[in-house]
Amino acid sequence: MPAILAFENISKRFGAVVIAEDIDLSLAQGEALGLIGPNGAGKTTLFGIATGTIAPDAGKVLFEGQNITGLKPERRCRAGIARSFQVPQPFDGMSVFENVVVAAAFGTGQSEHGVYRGCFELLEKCGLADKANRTAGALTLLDRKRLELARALATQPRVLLLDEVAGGLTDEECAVLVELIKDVRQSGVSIVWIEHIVHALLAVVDRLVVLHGGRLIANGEPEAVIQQPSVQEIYMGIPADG
Amino acid sequence: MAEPLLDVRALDAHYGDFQALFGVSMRVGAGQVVSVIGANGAGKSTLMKCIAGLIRSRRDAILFNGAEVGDVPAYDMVARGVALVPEGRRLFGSLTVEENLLIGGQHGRPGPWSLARVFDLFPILRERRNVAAPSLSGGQQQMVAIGRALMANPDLLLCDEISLGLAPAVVREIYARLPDITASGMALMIVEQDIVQALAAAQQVYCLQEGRVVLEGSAASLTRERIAAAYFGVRSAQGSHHGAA
Amino acid sequence: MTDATVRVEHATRTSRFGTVLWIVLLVVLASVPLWGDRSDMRLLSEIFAYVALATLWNLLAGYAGMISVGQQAYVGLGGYLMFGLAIYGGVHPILAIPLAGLIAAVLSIPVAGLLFRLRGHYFAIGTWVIAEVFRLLASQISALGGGSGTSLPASIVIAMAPGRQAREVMMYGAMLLLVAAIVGACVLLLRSRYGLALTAIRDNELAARSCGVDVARTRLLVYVATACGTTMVGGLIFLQKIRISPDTAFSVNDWTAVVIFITVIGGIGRLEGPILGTIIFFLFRQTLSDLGSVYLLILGAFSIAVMLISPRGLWGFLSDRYGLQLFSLARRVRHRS
Amino acid sequence: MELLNILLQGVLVGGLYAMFAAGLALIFGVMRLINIAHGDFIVLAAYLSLIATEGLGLGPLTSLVIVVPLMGVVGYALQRGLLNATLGKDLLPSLLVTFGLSIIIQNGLLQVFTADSHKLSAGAIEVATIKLAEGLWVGVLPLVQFAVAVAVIAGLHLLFYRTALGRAFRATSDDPTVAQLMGLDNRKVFAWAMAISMGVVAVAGVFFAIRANFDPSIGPARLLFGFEAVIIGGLGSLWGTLAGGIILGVAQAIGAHIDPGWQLLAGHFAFLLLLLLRPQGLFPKVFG
Repeated sequence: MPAILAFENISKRFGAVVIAEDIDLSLAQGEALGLIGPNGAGKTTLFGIATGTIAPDAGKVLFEGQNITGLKPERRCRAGIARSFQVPQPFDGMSVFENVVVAAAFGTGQSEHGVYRGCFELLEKCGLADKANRTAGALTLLDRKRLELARALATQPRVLLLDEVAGGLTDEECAVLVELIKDVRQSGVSIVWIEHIVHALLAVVDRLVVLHGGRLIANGEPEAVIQQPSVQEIYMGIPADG
Repeated sequence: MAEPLLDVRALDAHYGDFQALFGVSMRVGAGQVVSVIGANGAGKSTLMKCIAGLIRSRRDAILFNGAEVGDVPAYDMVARGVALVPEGRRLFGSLTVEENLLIGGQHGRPGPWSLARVFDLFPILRERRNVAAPSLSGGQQQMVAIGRALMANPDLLLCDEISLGLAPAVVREIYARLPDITASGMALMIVEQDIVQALAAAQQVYCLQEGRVVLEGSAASLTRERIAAAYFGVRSAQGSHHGAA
Repeated sequence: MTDATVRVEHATRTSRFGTVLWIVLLVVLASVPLWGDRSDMRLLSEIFAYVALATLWNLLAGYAGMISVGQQAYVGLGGYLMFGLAIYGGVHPILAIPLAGLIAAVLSIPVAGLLFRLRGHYFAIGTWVIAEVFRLLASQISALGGGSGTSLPASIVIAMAPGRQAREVMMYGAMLLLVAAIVGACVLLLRSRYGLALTAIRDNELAARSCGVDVARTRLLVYVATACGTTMVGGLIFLQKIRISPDTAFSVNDWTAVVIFITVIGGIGRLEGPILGTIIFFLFRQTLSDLGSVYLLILGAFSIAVMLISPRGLWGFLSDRYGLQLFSLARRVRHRS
Repeated sequence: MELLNILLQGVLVGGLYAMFAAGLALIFGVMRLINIAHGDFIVLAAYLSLIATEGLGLGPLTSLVIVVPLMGVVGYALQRGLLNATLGKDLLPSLLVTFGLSIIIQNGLLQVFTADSHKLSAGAIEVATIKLAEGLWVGVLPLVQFAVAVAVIAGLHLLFYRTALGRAFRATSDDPTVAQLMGLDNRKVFAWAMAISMGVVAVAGVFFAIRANFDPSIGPARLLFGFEAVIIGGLGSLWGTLAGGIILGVAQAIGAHIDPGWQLLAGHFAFLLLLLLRPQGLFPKVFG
């Protein structure tokens, strides 16, 4: 069974600054992968390359074995790749409910009326049901992050790319989020999750990957990766022998 | 301690409806080196932007050289003696290395730092002075960003995440130069994820976590465990940090 | 969770009132030929024309984010196609209108192919270049009077309908039908999934793409539909004038400047904006009519002020403050747990 | 030989179009704004020169001494007073405000100067010609005007790459936030950019007024020529706009030669053709 999503020798640089250097990474069907690394390490750029909003300098992106490197973002969404943005990108002038309906209708190709009920249930799961008719532009940052998640889920993805959805949450809110993501996994969706709140990540992912200076410097079982000296040094600066 | 060069008093900061800083207070003496550490999203960069004037705050929330500067805009702070090396370097892409340095000093103040002196500090830049900024390596770009701020001859140099995206060896090379900068009596505030460099360089350390100062003390007095606990927001003995957040 | 518990309402309290208002208005307007005289019908036709042009421009700029300063290209195209079809094609003028709209729709596709290579400000000025090209080409067509223009032959005018009153009523009815159709089509479009896609693209194109919206195809659809509608209105305008010339057909002031000011003052990005804006414009023009063209200067200054003070225009201000909606376009979800 | 003469005329008028374009390219390069009223300001400068020549008895070329600084002040005040408020993510405000300005200037000039056209006379220079070769003559005035155009573009290029103000323009264009950290107040930098752009507009307006008849309604046509020269030359490249202006001028000259009615059309077709073949213009972006 080919990996559901795979990066093959992906390279990308902005000017002389290397964002990705010959990266090979693949996500198995149903797997949940955590992606960590210090700021500016190229994590969000990888999501841009996966969803087609950023073109790589070299290398290929494969979805279920097919090369989608040239595919437009809207085609990739319909194919089953969904993404939440690190900096929320709501449709400001539209209501929360309408935001999710757009993703559901155009992400799955169903008729608008066909997706109404599913969208409302999704808002309930994401804790936004009481704000369904409120314009998205007026939401608090946390609610906008929830809307990002709800919109990504509304496209009924096969692969869900989460970009720092847990930042700024209280412990209770974080626990609710973790449960929600576990549910999503149960329904067979494969996940890649960029996150700085490490304890939330560890509660969900099967594998942890560390990206630094455009290179994968660790890739394996989460607890082992966290203890790895090179990760400690890069991630927190505590010297390897420390 | 004599009148501090920089005195931050119960500073709050908001991004639209999201509050990033909750009553932050800290001081930097003239010629002193202070480090601010904390996990990503703790509010370190927001603090720097408030001090540099990119984010306006309460007039009396920030005092510099005894004057209330909380609501002074960024373009006036340079003349008062505050220069910021922004996170991610952000050099001017259509300017050469030399032009980036010159524009740093354009509205700065008279003082020891000139083009020649910056080139002495970072000799590699003298060779690459006429090269367009984007074609430099990450480390070299960081040197230009620091040189650009020095050209304004500030009393307080704010350094935001110097180690960002740089290999450890390059980070060590840059930090090795800081003593040459502070030798001229310039105060330094370093914001860093890289704790080792931050501690080694500083006399005073503050640790931010979710917008609050959770740890403060001289670099020597702080043990690795207390820093790691504050750094990771792991529930230390004082119970949950989140209170009313 | 059964189906019944989740219901989406398009209508709101005020929009139900709005629907009644529009129906009553249509009935009254349809009855005008019975009691109104020729000048009433001519004035109302001009109002309908501007409501239609402003609604179409608003769809393009306010909803799809494509700011054109060249829609006069299609107004002029409508006029010239109608004259051409009527004089040389032997087509009844009224039938020539929808035919002209169709031809313009087809023609607008290659034009869009060129214009979509430009973005933002550049797209705007690009549309102006297209309008200039149409105007210059029209002045080269000697068969339609070249640079000085031409008039619709009396024989064709008379053949339209028996008697002057019948012709006036026919043209009035056609314009009323056209404006009702255009506004109605906009309501249906905005209530459809394309309406959602349009507003999503306007608010955040990157996010719309990531949600699966085919931005290029949606923009093309709106551009072609707007071109078709604008052409038909242009055809009817010049049928009533029975005289056309390149400068009047492709006039920036008459068919773009006024239309933009109407939409901005009324309220861009809302269906009610152009209607309110047109009413304000005609009140403005009647009261300042003795000042000659200075009213255009005042109108320009007034729309700049509105743009800077309340970019969402008069209707935007009113509806934000009082939640007014005269068209049931909302998607309010009702849920009984 | 006749073809050579046509090409030469096209090249020379191209200089004027390049001056129309240089002001546009400068503003777009620095602050991503297009002034829809750009052409109308050219016409305004022409009328100011008319006042200076008729009112003060100055020659058109000497009137530049008054019109250029005056238009510079107009530009600075326009940006600080009005256009700075329209800058931001959404391009609708700046587009609509400048569109409104265009209508206001046209109708304002109409009220003051009526609709009849005027033309400045530069005296003997207008008819003086130089014989380049057998049967090939060139007017002194067009030659002077082309030289001035090249000088203006060279001057702008020097300003941009050799002066502190030029550095400030490029830096603010690259990263307006960090530019503030350098002590640059965006509002002032943008106002200076508009002042210089209006200075160039003044030179273009005066030379245009000497060359051809003008009336309040011909502003938009100048905007379109300038815009086309910018696009043909490539966004934000100053020397590119000179090349763009020349190509446009030559295309129009050839069109006019085939049939007088086809002069403007040929220019527009050249623009549309180039847009089709090379959407990013001939010369890659040089600055900003």
